[in-house]
Amino acid sequence: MDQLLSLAAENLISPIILSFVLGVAASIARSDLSIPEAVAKGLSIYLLFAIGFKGGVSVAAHGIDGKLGLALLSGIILSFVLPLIAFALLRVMTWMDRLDAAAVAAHYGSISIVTFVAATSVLESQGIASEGYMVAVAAAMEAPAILSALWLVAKGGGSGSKGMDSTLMREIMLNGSIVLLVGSFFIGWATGEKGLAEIAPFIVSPFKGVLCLFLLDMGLVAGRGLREGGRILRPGVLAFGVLMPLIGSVCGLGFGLALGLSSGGTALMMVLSASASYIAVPAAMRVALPEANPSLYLTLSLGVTFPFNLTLGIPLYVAVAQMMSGG
Amino acid sequence: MDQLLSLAAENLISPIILSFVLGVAASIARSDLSIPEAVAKGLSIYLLFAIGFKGGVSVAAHGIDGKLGLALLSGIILSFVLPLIAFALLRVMTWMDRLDAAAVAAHYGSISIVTFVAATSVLESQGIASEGYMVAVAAAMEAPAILSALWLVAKGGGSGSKGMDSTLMREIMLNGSIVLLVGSFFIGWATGEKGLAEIAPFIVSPFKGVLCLFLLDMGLVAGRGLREGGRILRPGVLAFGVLMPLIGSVCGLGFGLALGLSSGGTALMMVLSASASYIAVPAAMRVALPEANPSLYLTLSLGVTFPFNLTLGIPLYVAVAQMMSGG
Amino acid sequence: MDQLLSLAAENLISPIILSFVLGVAASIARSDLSIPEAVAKGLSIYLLFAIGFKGGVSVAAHGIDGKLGLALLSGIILSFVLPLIAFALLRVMTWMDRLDAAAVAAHYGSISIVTFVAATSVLESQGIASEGYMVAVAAAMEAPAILSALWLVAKGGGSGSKGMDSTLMREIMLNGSIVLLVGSFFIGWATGEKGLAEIAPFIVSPFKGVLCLFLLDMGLVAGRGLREGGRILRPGVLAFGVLMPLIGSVCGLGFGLALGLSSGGTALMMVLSASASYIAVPAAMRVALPEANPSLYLTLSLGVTFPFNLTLGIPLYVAVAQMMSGG
Amino acid sequence: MQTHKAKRVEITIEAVMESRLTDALKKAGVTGFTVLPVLGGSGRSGAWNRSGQISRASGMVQVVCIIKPDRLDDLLDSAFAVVERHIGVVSVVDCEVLRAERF
Amino acid sequence: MQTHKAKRVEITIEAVMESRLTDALKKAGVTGFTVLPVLGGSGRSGAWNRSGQISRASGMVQVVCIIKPDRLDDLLDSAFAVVERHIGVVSVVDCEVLRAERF
Amino acid sequence: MQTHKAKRVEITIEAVMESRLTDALKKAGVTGFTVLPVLGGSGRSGAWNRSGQISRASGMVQVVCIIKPDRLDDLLDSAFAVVERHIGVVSVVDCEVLRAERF
Ligand SMILES: Nc1ncnc2c1ncn2[C@@H]1O[C@H](COP(=O)(O)O)[C@@H](O)[C@H]1O
Ligand SMILES: Nc1ncnc2c1ncn2[C@@H]1O[C@H](COP(=O)(O)O)[C@@H](O)[C@H]1O
Ligand SMILES: Nc1ncnc2c1ncn2[C@@H]1O[C@H](COP(=O)(O)O)[C@@H](O)[C@H]1O
Ligand code: NA
Ligand code: NA
Ligand code: NA
Repeated sequence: MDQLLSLAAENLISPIILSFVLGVAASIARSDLSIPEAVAKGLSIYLLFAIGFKGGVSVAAHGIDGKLGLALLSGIILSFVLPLIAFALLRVMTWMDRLDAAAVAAHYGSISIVTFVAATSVLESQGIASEGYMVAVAAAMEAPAILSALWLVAKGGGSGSKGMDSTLMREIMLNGSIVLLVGSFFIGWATGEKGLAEIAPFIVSPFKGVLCLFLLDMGLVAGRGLREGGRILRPGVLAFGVLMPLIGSVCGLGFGLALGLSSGGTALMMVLSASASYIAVPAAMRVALPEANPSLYLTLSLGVTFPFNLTLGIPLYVAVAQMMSGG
Repeated sequence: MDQLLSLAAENLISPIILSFVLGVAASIARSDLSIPEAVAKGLSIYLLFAIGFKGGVSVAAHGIDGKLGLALLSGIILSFVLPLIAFALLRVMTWMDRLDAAAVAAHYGSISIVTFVAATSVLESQGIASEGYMVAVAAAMEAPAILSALWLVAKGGGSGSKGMDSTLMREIMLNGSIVLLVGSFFIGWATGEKGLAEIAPFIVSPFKGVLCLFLLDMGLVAGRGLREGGRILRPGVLAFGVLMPLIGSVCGLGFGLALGLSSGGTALMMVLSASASYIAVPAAMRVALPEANPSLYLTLSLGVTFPFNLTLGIPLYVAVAQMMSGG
Repeated sequence: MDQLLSLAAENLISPIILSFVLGVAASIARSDLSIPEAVAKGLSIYLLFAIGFKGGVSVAAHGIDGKLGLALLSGIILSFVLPLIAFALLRVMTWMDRLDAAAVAAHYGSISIVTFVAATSVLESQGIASEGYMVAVAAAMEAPAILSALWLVAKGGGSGSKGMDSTLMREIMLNGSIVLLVGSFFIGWATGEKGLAEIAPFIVSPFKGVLCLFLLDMGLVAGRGLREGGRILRPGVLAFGVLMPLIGSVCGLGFGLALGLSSGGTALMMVLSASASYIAVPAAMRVALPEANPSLYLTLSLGVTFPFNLTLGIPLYVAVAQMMSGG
Repeated sequence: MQTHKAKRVEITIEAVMESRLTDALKKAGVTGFTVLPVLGGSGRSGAWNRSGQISRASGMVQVVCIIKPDRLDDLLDSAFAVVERHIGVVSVVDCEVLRAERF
Repeated sequence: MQTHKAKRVEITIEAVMESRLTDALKKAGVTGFTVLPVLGGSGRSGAWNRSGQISRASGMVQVVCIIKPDRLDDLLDSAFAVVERHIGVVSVVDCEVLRAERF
Repeated sequence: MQTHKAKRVEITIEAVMESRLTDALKKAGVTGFTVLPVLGGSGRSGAWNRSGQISRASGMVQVVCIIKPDRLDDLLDSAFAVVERHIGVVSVVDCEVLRAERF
């Protein structure tokens, strides 16, 4: 416990976290500090490319064990199931109607790639290894949650849902961040250590610094969201935003242990399950459930769950994963 | 031959090529993956600055041999003459009218700086030296081809050509990429190794990684072009897009050998002659030959000749240059 | 003197200065070379973050001496007082009316963070240490000058001034560049050498290279300003643009010596006093003194004083500071 | 200069719906349109702005179509089918154009 | 398709004044507007363009409001109070809108 | 609020032609205009969009001029001379402006 606290404290005063805090503070104080949309997108492209590539290289180095398929399957199952849990919780804990609850639930089944990235960098700095293919698991978990949510709405009478059509399906599966993550994973896999050596000064050394700027930006956006959407954060909603990642992480832990993943891999499985989407799912919800309230899901995902995971969640999940997997 | 094939294969599974392939695939699959215009421009500014600077530093280090002037002159001659060959070929091999053929021809006389950059990085990884002033040759080859093309149109009656005026002339000669390339070349020359040491962690180490992202972007744009303009690629047009770079490279080889350039320099001369412009010339054509069909020249240059050079052309030119110049 | 000249010459042929010169030349020659607004902002965010962070780390390393408070106070006093001197000079040396003179004066009381950055990189390459908290002094000097200028206008009858309201006050104090500079200063301070080690490959190694591209951009913008606003540079105005930084630097020298700052710190205090704002103050002037002529203050600050400081001023101030503080 | 009567339709719509709208316009025989970026805005569903955003969920674009007056109803019908359940604004202005053969 | 008369007001204003303008609009009861980016321009105070700029001092934005005709005067009064001493342009066009209940 | 009749001319033109157009406008005595960015579009010459592009060949911009009605013909003549052989669209709308002395 003591170790956990000191770990959390240490985690909290890293440049990465503090950059996020700076962003939130600047937004809430209504500073005009802002990062241009194009630059923010450029940073996210860099991070996706780098994390995918490094995952692929690690698979090339350690070979694929039989668990890859099972891990992918686990991710998909989690992504399908977590929204059902989230939905039930929301209906109990908050006043949200079916539509809003389903839209929020979709976010919690899917994943936040930045939370994943932040977790890998915590693992790295603690020297804990993890399976390189976890980035593929991350990609696999992006979409299924959306289907669950639409099913929840349809089951309830479907009013409000425009449902899933083939265009939307293609958009979700081929959404830019999935394609880039999976694509660079395969490039890393194909080119291996040799490829990595060529571009390491670009994708490895400056990685953490770029992550700082990106988190500064996320802080700015999250702070703006809190300033404008903060009033939706009634106690029940807020409690859900902290409780749900804990529940998700426990589910992830179960699958991680069952699969016999390394302690790093288990921690990442917990992080993926605990994190909530803020790129792919919100866009899909605008198309499929246009009448659901976007400030509910954006504020919860980016303004509550993301900071919770970033600051307390990740060190907690890493510590628990290590304890439980005997790492 | 065997060596050539293995070299090509090795070239093909580099992160650089695979990033381009990822971009093309994402576009053709209609993924919404995209790189913001501002970021793409930022990457190209970085590449031009870095390649110009390093060329200048290399000239500062090895001194200028008498060949610089001759190499520049050769480049200018090539840029004037290649469009005439291209034009004749197009009129024989395809159904293009005079105007379209001239517009396409202009692209093949001029050069593609990214192809040049990719070639220098292949040379580097194979440890083959080249003359630093080849970047100046590249800059010198950008514009003359445009004059040839306008002359071809004017000769044919000129209908469709708004011709060259002094504004256009200035725009072409002082076009951003030429100015940046030549300017950073002089900065590199003036500051030499000492200047390079100061900024090497910026312009040398991460270079290849940045090139990957830039090629990802070029792949995305090329793929979009192929998706939309692919129907213009009748067999004759497609054949031209592959044949012309080969012819160009042979001309470049002749000049390289005649000048007694190093095998690296000869390879670069081949690459410049083989490559087709996709920045400066298309813009000039929109102004000077507005009635020529842009999807013809853009699809050919970016969708056919660029990938051909990137994947097969460069290793071929490098191998031939080494063989012929006894390198 | 000789040493000073050779230092100036050496300073002049650095990649940093030459990049600025390239930008000015390209703009004046009407090249279409340009850096997208989003990229330029991205570069400036990088520079502010890096310089603030490194300042904070240096404070964490060397501890805070009692001088920090005095240095901040000195900065604030200088920022309040320098506009009064500038205003008096302008009324004597030029034909500017009260309103324009006050607006210009505000710029000279405030500071240019890029000039500061360029100076720190000169100090670094000469191995001269300076107080890390000078970045905090820089931040403290941004705003007071604006109040002085508004007071000057109000005193003169106030016609033309919309004066200061609480919204404007907040905008100025929480302006993006101050918040980022101060915020990253605290992050650097909190995380110290350990934090720096994590992100040094991002904020330290490529720093000078990024500065080159940023100065290229500043050159492009300054050159455009000179092309369009050059006619306002009558001899008196031009003379002011060179004289005022010298006067400012002498004031800064006085405070630096009085406080007993290191020779590097004294040089930076001179640089801050000598430099003229081109980000925060122009924006504040558009709001508070909308009828003052922006091309006057932008051309003077960015087109005259900035290049003067960059090329001749900084080496001069460094040399004088070393001489006087016996460094 | 000879000008011709036309209608200028301006549709402000969520970025995620852009391709659906332009597909619908093409199906309705609208052959020309121009897409403008939007920085931010405010409406019944609150205020938004794009700075620092990477998700496409919260941005909008403006699609401008200039058409012959007699095509207006078709266009509005097909545009309405897309925007119906979404946030967004459709406005129509009378205008004059050069080169009427293009519309 | 049923359309309704409205006014489209377009205010080109310095970026530094944007939040002041939108605050004034909100105070005047204007609930919807859209902000468009502007690349550059030229007027009595000279030419400008945003490329490479980092200061907000020299940029402009375009604020577009579509409102019921009877609200026009209030809007113009409050907009004018903000732009009065600043550079910028205010123009009004008659338009037709779908879904009038939104304005 | 007192408003004055004016014309709002909107010219969508290739980015490479922007400076030629604005030079022509200035020659025709047009003193004010605003340039808006364009993300993409579609027309007889196909569809285009700017994402990821670095060449200026395929982008467009929108130049908006507000002028006194009696200056319209001069403006259209000089604009037409520039756009004549190029792709692009010119439209004119009646509008009202504040501060007429500025136009
Ligand atoms: N009256 C209006 N005038 C101009 N733009 C509007 C108006 N109402 C809404 N918008 C735009 O449409 C978006 C969505 O509006 P709403 O559906 O009212 O939330 C807003 O954020 C604005 O960008
Ligand atoms: N007649 C006009 N038509 C369109 N935009 C204009 C016009 N006059 C001024 N502007 C815009 O408003 C800005 C400031 O104008 P001014 O106050 O005349 O300097 C210009 O830079 C243009 O962007
Ligand atoms: N009817 C239209 N309405 C709005 N924009 C148009 C229209 N027609 C063409 N455009 C714009 O002008 C560009 C060139 O059109 P075109 O000359 O028809 O290829 C298109 O890509 C659009 O951006
Ligand atoms: Na999750
Ligand atoms: Na060529
Ligand atoms: Na100063």
